[in-house]
Amino acid sequence: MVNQPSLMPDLSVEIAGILMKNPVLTGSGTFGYGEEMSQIYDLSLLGALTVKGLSLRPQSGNRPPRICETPAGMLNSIGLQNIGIEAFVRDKLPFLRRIDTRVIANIYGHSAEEYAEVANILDSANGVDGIELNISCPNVKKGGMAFGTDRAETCRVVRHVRKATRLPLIVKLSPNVTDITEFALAAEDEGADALSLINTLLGMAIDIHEKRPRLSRGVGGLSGPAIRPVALRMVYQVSQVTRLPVIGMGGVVCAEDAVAFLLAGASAVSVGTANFVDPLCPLEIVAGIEDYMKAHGFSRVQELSGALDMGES
Amino acid sequence: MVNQPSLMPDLSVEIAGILMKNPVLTGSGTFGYGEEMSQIYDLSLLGALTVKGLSLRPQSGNRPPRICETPAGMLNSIGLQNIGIEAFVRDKLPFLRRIDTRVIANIYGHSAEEYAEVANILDSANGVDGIELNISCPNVKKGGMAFGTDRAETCRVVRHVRKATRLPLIVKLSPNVTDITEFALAAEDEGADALSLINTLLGMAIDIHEKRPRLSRGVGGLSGPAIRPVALRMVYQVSQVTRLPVIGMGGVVCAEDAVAFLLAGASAVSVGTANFVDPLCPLEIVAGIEDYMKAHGFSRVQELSGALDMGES
Amino acid sequence: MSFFPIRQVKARVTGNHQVAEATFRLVLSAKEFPAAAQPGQFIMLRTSTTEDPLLRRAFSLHDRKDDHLGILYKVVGRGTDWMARRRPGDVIDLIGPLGRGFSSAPPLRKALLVAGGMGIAPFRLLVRSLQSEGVEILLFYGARTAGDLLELEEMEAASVSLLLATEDGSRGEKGRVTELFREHFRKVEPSASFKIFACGPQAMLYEVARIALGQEIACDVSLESQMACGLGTCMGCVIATGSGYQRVCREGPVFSAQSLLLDESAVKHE
Amino acid sequence: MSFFPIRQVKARVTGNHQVAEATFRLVLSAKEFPAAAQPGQFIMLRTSTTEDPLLRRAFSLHDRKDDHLGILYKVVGRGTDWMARRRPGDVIDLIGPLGRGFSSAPPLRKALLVAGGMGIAPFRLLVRSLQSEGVEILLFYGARTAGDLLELEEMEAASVSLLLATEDGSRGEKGRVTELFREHFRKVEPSASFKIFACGPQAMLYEVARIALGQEIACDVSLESQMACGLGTCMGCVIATGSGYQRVCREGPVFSAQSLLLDESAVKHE
Ligand SMILES: Cc1cc2nc3c(=O)[nH]c(=O)nc-3n(C[C@H](O)[C@H](O)[C@H](O)COP(=O)(O)OP(=O)(O)OC[C@H]3O[C@@H](n4cnc5c(N)ncnc54)[C@H](O)[C@@H]3O)c2cc1C
Ligand SMILES: Cc1cc2nc3c(=O)[nH]c(=O)nc-3n(C[C@H](O)[C@H](O)[C@H](O)COP(=O)(O)OP(=O)(O)OC[C@H]3O[C@@H](n4cnc5c(N)ncnc54)[C@H](O)[C@@H]3O)c2cc1C
Ligand SMILES: Cc1cc2nc3c(=O)[nH]c(=O)nc-3n(C[C@H](O)[C@H](O)[C@H](O)COP(=O)(O)O)c2cc1C
Ligand SMILES: Cc1cc2nc3c(=O)[nH]c(=O)nc-3n(C[C@H](O)[C@H](O)[C@H](O)COP(=O)(O)O)c2cc1C
Ligand code: FES
Ligand code: FES
Repeated sequence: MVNQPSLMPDLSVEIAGILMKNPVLTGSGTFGYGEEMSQIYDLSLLGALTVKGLSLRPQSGNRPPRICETPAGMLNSIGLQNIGIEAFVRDKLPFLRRIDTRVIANIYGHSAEEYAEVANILDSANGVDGIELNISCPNVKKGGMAFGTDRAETCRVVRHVRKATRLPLIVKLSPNVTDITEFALAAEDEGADALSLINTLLGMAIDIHEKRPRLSRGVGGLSGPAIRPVALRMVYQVSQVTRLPVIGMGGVVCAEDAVAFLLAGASAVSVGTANFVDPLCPLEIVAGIEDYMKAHGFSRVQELSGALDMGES
Repeated sequence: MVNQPSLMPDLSVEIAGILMKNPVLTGSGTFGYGEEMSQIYDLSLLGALTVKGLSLRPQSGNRPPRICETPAGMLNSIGLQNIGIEAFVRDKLPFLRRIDTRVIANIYGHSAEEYAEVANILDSANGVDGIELNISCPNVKKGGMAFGTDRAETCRVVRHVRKATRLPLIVKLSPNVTDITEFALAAEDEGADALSLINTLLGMAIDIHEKRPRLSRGVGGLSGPAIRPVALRMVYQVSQVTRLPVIGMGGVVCAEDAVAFLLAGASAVSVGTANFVDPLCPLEIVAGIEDYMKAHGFSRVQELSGALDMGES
Repeated sequence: MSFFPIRQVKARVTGNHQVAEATFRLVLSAKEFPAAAQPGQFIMLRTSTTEDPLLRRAFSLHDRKDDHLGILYKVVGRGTDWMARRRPGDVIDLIGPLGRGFSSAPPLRKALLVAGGMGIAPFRLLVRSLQSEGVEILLFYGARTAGDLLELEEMEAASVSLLLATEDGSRGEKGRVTELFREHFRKVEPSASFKIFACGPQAMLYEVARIALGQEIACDVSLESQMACGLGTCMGCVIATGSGYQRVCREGPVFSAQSLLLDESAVKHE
Repeated sequence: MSFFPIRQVKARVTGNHQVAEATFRLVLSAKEFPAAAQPGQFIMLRTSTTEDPLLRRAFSLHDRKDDHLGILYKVVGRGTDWMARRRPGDVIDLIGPLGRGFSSAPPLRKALLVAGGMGIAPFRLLVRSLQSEGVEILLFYGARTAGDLLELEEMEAASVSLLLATEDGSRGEKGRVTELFREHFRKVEPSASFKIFACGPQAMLYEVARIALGQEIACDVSLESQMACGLGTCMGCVIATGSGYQRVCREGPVFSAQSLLLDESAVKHE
């Protein structure tokens, strides 16, 4: 492919060996198992879709209320309610196989060994293009964020999973840490193929009339436009220190946001909360990135990644 | 005072030995040196006001642009532009002395020794009721946040300042850490009289047309309603582990927010970014807290602090 | 469970009239909205053009006629306040129809509708559908005060028998509609060709469900829940059922009384 | 530096008319707004009733008559879009008057006004004030295209001499207003009783300031900057001056050419 501005910019990206037709993914937990959204648009228009976090056994999740709106964002404490890896492979994967897009399975375990077991099952399940390791969920009591906020635990989980699967391995980082670059480097050292960030920020909301937290679990994960500045900063920081491709997420609602993440160093972006606000927004983002590339003379979307001018200081 | 619901609730609080007529303060860096705001309303209606961060020598701050709007919030990288402690004592304090409210001096240094020196100057300057130690500013290259995201450094700074002043000492914590309770306990151990939290979250915004960060320094501090859920969570967490009074801040824009922080465990709240949106909002918050207390049968504002029902889980 | 096509539609406001205190009837022209929408289904409405409020709001389908659809709503916060300020010609973005509506499989002879407050909203469509099937309809309807009782003329015009209750006694029986409803079975013998349809606050619905189970009458209740997506993807809106937490937006909002876990601890406190 | 009383006012919209492409003139009734407002001062307008957008927006005082004040504005984003949708009767929250306006101390015989684009906004009040002092006024005014040249009739009616430039040559000289302005001094001898007043994009203002310094004519430029508070408390809006970073909202928005640091590195890139 010639590296000069063309009329039809090339939006395809390869991340962790997964070739995607465009750099727009959907975020785990905001897109169900894909099926639900297929009633609204043609999923093959996406670069990839990420399914809801899967665990070894079905999980019932937290007691409601599980969500509440916050300024330009929302809190959730779903607690990873999911049908379990076996039911996923049996009941959901057949549908996903028929769609011409990439499927990323977000997984979660109560121990490094359990993570590895889930990964191992997916390794032999035809139809999954990559694994996203959720070590950053703030909504489960044991594990979850605990793995992603402790460097040694992060290393242990990634190491175990790396041994259990040959699938491309994406590690999803927690923003609830002092220095996210440490965790990025830890995942890289242990053999991750890509990083995705950020998961939700730990937050809380209170119903002052009931004098009770708005979520039954007290705390939950903050997502949406509100967290975009934090996400963008972390994507920038991580991109500076790692050679791994980064999937940027956190408050992406339009093409302008997506381009900002790419400029900051991401190779692709993931749309989460915005799917609730405007289901068609991933498609508008794809179109908007293309328009931006045309207007600014980019021929390949990779050229955007890290094309940020940081000025003098 | 009898502890039964009265028609006129008692809004006064004592924090770190500072008696305030109500639990509503203004946040450092959002209220200048007080003077500017006195053209808009009578500052004696505030529980206390906190002045812009002061350093030993005048500081010119960062190159503009220094601020930009973000979803339900803003980023700033002022870089602690200030007139220096001597000019403050000489030119600003005389005005503040004439106002019947409490004055808290927010201070900042490039080293533990410099912090101590500033504190020591204030110790003998009549008119300052308390010192707020800013170890959490994300907008200066050396020091600032570095002190507040490293436990040992936090201890060192607090220890030095504690020795240098007999004024009530409030330590302002950074939210950009994995576990804020560690820092709360560190400050408590070293002799802090109160804690205030949160300072801004480190964030970034990008101008995609210029392919440049919107702030000249690249990153800045995120404030405003967007960060309220994170702030509320941290105030709750810190209140659970410390016996020190907590001044809660981060996205407080109305009485409902203020009450939420009090219920989460704060003894008072500080209004920051909201001063820009609606200068009169601290006064509305005072009135709104009073209304809430009447409606819910609280006679003293301290009763609100931590009156949260966390339910079963 | 049958799924109908879901559409995202830019609908045009054709009417937005106040019908009671803080209560409005919004009429939208939405050609592309699927005609197959069922009573009890709902839509997710974008109640701003900015990020405040951010999330969509859920509303029962109140009416559906030709190219128009209607919503009966109460102003309770920022989203509904925005709605109340829409004028004819304005555009509102909505997604629907969503969820599973009321099911009225024959042989159904008599329908007992129970509504609390705004719970009356989905009953206009339900009444129309039941009547086309020749079902006899009784409506038990409770509200805080007389002014909050909506749709009374419409229901009378549709020869629905009304049994009213208000908490302040300003109209009908003084007290709660559930008491009125419970009272009814002192006089009337339940039958297998009866069915109960209820919509209102959760505590009321669970009470109705318990009565229904006691009388062994089939019963559908339409629940509310905090929703983010309305599409079944976020798992935010679940309710405790015999087969685990189920999505109000997908498996519901209408659930059969039998399927729900009715013990007190499952009831959302309000 | 003299400070005038600052008021937070709920003003009522009495007019909001489009005057050019994406450009409107807003007229507000604001009795409590201080009459003492000076040309070049500005107000901070709340451009929503929600948290999106959150911060206030700055606008020059364009007009001030009896109980009314006027704003001339261009729709460039969310805040100004909200403004364009206001109708007579709507209420807008504003704070002002703010900052330091133009200073026209006598003996001033001739005023050279230089405006770029929307930079014309504060000149209506300035012209009125200069004329009351009997000062002769020349206006150098540049814009992208003829349609963007605003207030021409008003200026002519006030017998201001106009020298126009457009980038596309559709009206007046083809090129930038700064070229036109520089050209002027090839013909006219500067004098100590002249003063320059300029408002427009920063690069233009700095160019005008350099010309003024070269010709040794007193010169006031009115700057813009990203603002959060407008009150001098946040230190967000500063500009580089000979005495350090100064607040555009407090020491400005009008600065004397001499006080600014005019080297290229101090100029905001746009
Ligand atoms: C399936 C379904 C159907 C509904 N049908 C109708 C209807 O036909 N007519 C009608 O008036 N209302 C209906 N509602 C409720 C309606 O969604 C809420 O009143 C609305 O979301 C409030 O938005 P707001 O921004 O005005 O209030 P907010 O400012 O968001 O909140 C104000 C108050 O309403 C509560 N609230 C917010 N969202 C919801 C919600 N989704 N469900 C319940 N309470 C909520 C809040 O806790 C708060 O106490 C329905 C809800 C659901 C889930
Ligand atoms: C002292 C002062 C006086 C002004 N007087 C006028 C006036 O009389 N008429 C007028 O039309 N405009 C005036 N402006 C500019 C006006 O404030 C901005 O156009 C407005 O804030 C844009 O808001 P928005 O929400 O529509 O745009 P946004 O969505 O916030 O931004 C759209 C674009 O405008 C830029 N922008 C945003 N805020 C500002 C700002 N404060 N200054 C400069 N650029 C900005 C953004 O970078 C972006 O490129 C003045 C600005 C200042 C500081
Ligand atoms: C309702 C909800 C459920 C989520 N569930 C998961 C999950 O199962 N696994 C995971 O890794 N992230 C999960 N996330 C996090 C998102 O994938 C994403 O990282 C985060 O929301 C930030 O992106 P956003 O601001 O675009 O939503 C969830 C987010 C939301 C809002
Ligand atoms: C423009 C600006 C300047 C600030 N300057 C300081 C400062 O000098 N010292 C400090 O401790 N905090 C400073 N802060 C942080 C605030 O005091 C407050 O902790 C933070 O903004 C969160 O509160 P808010 O969301 O209500 O603004 C600044 C915040 C802003 C927005
Ligand atoms: S609202 Fe998202 S699953 Fe029901
Ligand atoms: S805008 Fe805040 S100091 Fe000028």
